[in-house]
Amino acid sequence: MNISLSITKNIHNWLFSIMPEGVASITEMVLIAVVYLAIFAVAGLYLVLLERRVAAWFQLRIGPNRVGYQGLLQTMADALKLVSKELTGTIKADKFLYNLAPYFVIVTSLMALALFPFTQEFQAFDINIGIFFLIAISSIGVIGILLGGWASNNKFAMIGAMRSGVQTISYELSVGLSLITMVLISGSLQLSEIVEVQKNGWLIVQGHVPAVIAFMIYMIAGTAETNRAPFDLVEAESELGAGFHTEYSGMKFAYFFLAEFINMFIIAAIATTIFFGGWLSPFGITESIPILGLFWFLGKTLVLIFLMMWFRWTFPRLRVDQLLTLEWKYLLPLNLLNIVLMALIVWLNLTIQF
Amino acid sequence: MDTTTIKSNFKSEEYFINMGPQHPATHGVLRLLLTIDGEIIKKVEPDLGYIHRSIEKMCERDSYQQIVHLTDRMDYLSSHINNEAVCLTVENALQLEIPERVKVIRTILGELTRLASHQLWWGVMGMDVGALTTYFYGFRDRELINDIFEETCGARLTMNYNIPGGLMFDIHPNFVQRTKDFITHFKTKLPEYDRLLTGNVIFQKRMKGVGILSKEDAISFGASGPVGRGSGYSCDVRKHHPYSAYNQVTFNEVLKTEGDSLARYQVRIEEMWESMAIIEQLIDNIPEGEYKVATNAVIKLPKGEFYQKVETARGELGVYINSTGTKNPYRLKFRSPGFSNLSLLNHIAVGGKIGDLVASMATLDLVIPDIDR
Amino acid sequence: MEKIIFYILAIIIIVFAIASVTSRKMLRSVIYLLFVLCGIAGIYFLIDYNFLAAIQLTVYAGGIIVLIIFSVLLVHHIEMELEDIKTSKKILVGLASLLGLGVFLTTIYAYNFPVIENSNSIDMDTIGLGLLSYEAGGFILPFEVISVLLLAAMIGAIVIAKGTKIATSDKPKGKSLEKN
Amino acid sequence: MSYFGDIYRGIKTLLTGMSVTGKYFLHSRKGAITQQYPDNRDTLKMFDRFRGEVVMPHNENNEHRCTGCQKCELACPNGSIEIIWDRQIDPESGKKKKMIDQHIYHLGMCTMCGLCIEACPTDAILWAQNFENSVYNRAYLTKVLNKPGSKLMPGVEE
Repeated sequence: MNISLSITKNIHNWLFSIMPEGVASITEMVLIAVVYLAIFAVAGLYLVLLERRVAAWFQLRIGPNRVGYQGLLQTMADALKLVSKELTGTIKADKFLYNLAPYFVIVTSLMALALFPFTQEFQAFDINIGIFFLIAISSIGVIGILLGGWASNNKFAMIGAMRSGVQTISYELSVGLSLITMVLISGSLQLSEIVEVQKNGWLIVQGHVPAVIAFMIYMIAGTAETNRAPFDLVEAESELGAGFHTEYSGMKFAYFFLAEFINMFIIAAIATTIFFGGWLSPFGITESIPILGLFWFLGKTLVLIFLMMWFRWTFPRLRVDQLLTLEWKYLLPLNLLNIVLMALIVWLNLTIQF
Repeated sequence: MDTTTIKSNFKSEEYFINMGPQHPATHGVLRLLLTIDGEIIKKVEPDLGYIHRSIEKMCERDSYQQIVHLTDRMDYLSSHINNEAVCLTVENALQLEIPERVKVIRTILGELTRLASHQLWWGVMGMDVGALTTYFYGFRDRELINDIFEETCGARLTMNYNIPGGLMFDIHPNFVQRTKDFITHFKTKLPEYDRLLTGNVIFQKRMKGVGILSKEDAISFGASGPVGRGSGYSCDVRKHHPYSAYNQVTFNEVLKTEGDSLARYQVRIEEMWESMAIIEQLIDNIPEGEYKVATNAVIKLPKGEFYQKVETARGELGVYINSTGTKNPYRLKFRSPGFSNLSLLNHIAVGGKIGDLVASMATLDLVIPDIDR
Repeated sequence: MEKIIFYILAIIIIVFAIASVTSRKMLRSVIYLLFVLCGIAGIYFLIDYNFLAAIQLTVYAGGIIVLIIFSVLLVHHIEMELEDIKTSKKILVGLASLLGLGVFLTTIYAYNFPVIENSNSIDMDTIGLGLLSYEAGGFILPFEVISVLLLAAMIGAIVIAKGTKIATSDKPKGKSLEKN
Repeated sequence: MSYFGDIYRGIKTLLTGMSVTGKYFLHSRKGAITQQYPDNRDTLKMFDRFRGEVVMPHNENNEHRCTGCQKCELACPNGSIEIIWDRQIDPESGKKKKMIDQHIYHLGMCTMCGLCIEACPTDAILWAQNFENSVYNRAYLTKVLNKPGSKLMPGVEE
């Protein structure tokens, strides 16, 4: 196995120095799993809180501010409540698939999380086909939604699942193509290498016009991938009640809920890594302090997440046929055009590099 | 392969789905039985009666003063106008001469009610098509109107401020100033409604050409209010049969000929401007005088049938009283706008998608207690 | 270590493959099939064919399985179960499977697979150039043939979709709407 | 060309919408309309005319103004007022007079229409501005408005 575990080399070396090799690698894997699960839980819960606060500020409200200082423990309390709640289900549901569905969603988003170079050495799985692997993983996540909607034996959930299938199959194209546009500049699929390339300027600057178009398309398609408004047809609370997770309760619902927010984080993190230089600081101002890379990475990601929240709390929802019109009539042709444009720019060496 | 064999090979199956009685889009306990083919709606059957309280029957038991407060509970978003309708009917039957002051105050309060109702509708409309923020902006402005009501009438929703013969008590001294403040505030906020929602390309695409109702159908279904006017049917009772102080003010009847959801939406938005114009004309010159004329403690209507219609925020509300000369009506019937507007839902929703149904139902502005009574 | 992982994956593949064909609920067998495909992807990862593994996940797990699930959702009700197959058919299929297994095993044991050291993974550039190369060992011909096949499939899909559309617009409901 | 024009106009309207919400986001502190309800109990003041519940004010001598004329009971559309009365000998005049024993008010049935207060000829009952009317038992919603041992205020005639 050649998985490069570059997550803090010091700990790696230390572990291997005090233990036999087999034990050390297993210990390391367990440690990494725990770290990522912790990241997952904390990021998920605090993104929920952030969403609620941001929504409140957009809507002239104050938002949760009772539990803990400024409501910081609110989502923790919610999670506790959800854990203690009864897990209900419909009588004629396909119990096996019904219970399996949330794990599909949550496992895929957890797997995708492992790929990101949070900072120079903080990356669990630096695979050489990084972006491609991300696309592959994200295409599996939709199976959970399809299964959940079908297996709960509820017509509203079923309609939600069908919409989700249509939506994800269509918008995966745009996500993939807009990322491929950027791969044309970076010349690599490996995420760490893509960040390295951007030391000469972030890709959105290097690729200027087509890169900006690719970014816009990516953000639209990414929002659709995560099933968030204005593309939240899968849930569409005014049409379908709660869509595919109508029949889910307690922790199983929470898995869907958390996965939605982690997916949002992942979409923003991909955009950060590919368009905005990942953990690189602007103009290399903090290059001497590598740990600040984490700050820059999270900062950029949060800005993009805020953008997605801004979309959500401003726009009305699209109808299902308009969703497809947008993808097949507007995003896809523009995307293909954009790839040609980008190829021309890379070929003629018109990129901007510092 | 010709189309017939394809058709038989890919035969789709229709299925039923219950939208409601507990559903976010029905805004109350309305149950819609939908027959759906995929996402396409084949048939919409409204199922009523979930909050029927037999208000009309209760009216036969009550005295004429008591009837008024029951109308608060019908269309609770235009409760003031409902009260006014009953009071006008009773006053007409008694041939009471109502002071000018009462007429003007009733008109102002009626228009404020219309504004509040439309603001709430706008917020909910946005929410139905997925823009949740509009709800709070609509409510923020409505809150100011509710304050005006609460200060003058004592309640925010079910005011019961009108009584046969005038008003229960005089307006609060702050009333005029508060109303003026509200008008200046809302004049800056209403354009924001347009910028946030009306102009939005997604919203336009969702509404344009959706739920089309022709003028002929509007008339034959008995549509009234903004629903009728969105189809070009001139049906504003304030214009055609002016009551209270509507003959003293100049305002336009907003008419759109498209007949789609967007037209109904725009009618309401423009009506808000008209309502503000009406209030502005009246607020500075509320005539002095009595706030009510004395009636008997027990009102007995002369024998006969009496009918009065008014324009609520949803359309034409008619009050029919059949009196036998006693202190209770023999029969009382409300012609509520929501009921006729609901009846055309099947007509405008068939062939659309579920999202279209929700959007066009929102433009009908249904209030379920008004339909069920 | 790698051996253990291989055997775990192999067991997963075998168990779920059997479950997939024996399950009487259609969607469940699709999901078992998904697990089989994921297990195969895992084996590709194990031997460092990352690209192939990702292709396996994208095309089979993410693409084909999603499409199959989608079509199952369209036609299949939750209470439906596939009917039991006749014993004679079962025996026939078992014999065919045994025959296939025999052919595979004889081939595998007869051929002497040389063990080579390829711990370095293949570059993306090499794959990309290989796909578009028309020299010896290039893949341009199969690549193009597949694209033609996909085009044909898409045209077929459009014909089917258009056909249903014509069929629905014939109905009187649509006409009465247009009139209004 | 209208294809690109549509895209341009579409994006423009979307940005316009975002500018509205964005403006409120930046001014969210000032514009917040939420009331911090249980915290602001001390400063929260209802309007004078607010109809919270019907009360019967008593003066310091435990006297009220209700003569027991039952006009409120008649005016109430829901039967939420019941007056239990008796003819007792008035200690001042020595004549038999209608006196209330209990003025029962069913808050649970009241629709706050205000007709009883309009009907009252002696202003014996008034609106209170209390709006926290929830209780744990429905029986608590039935209230006796006159205090125990209270008497009619002298000088109040029907």
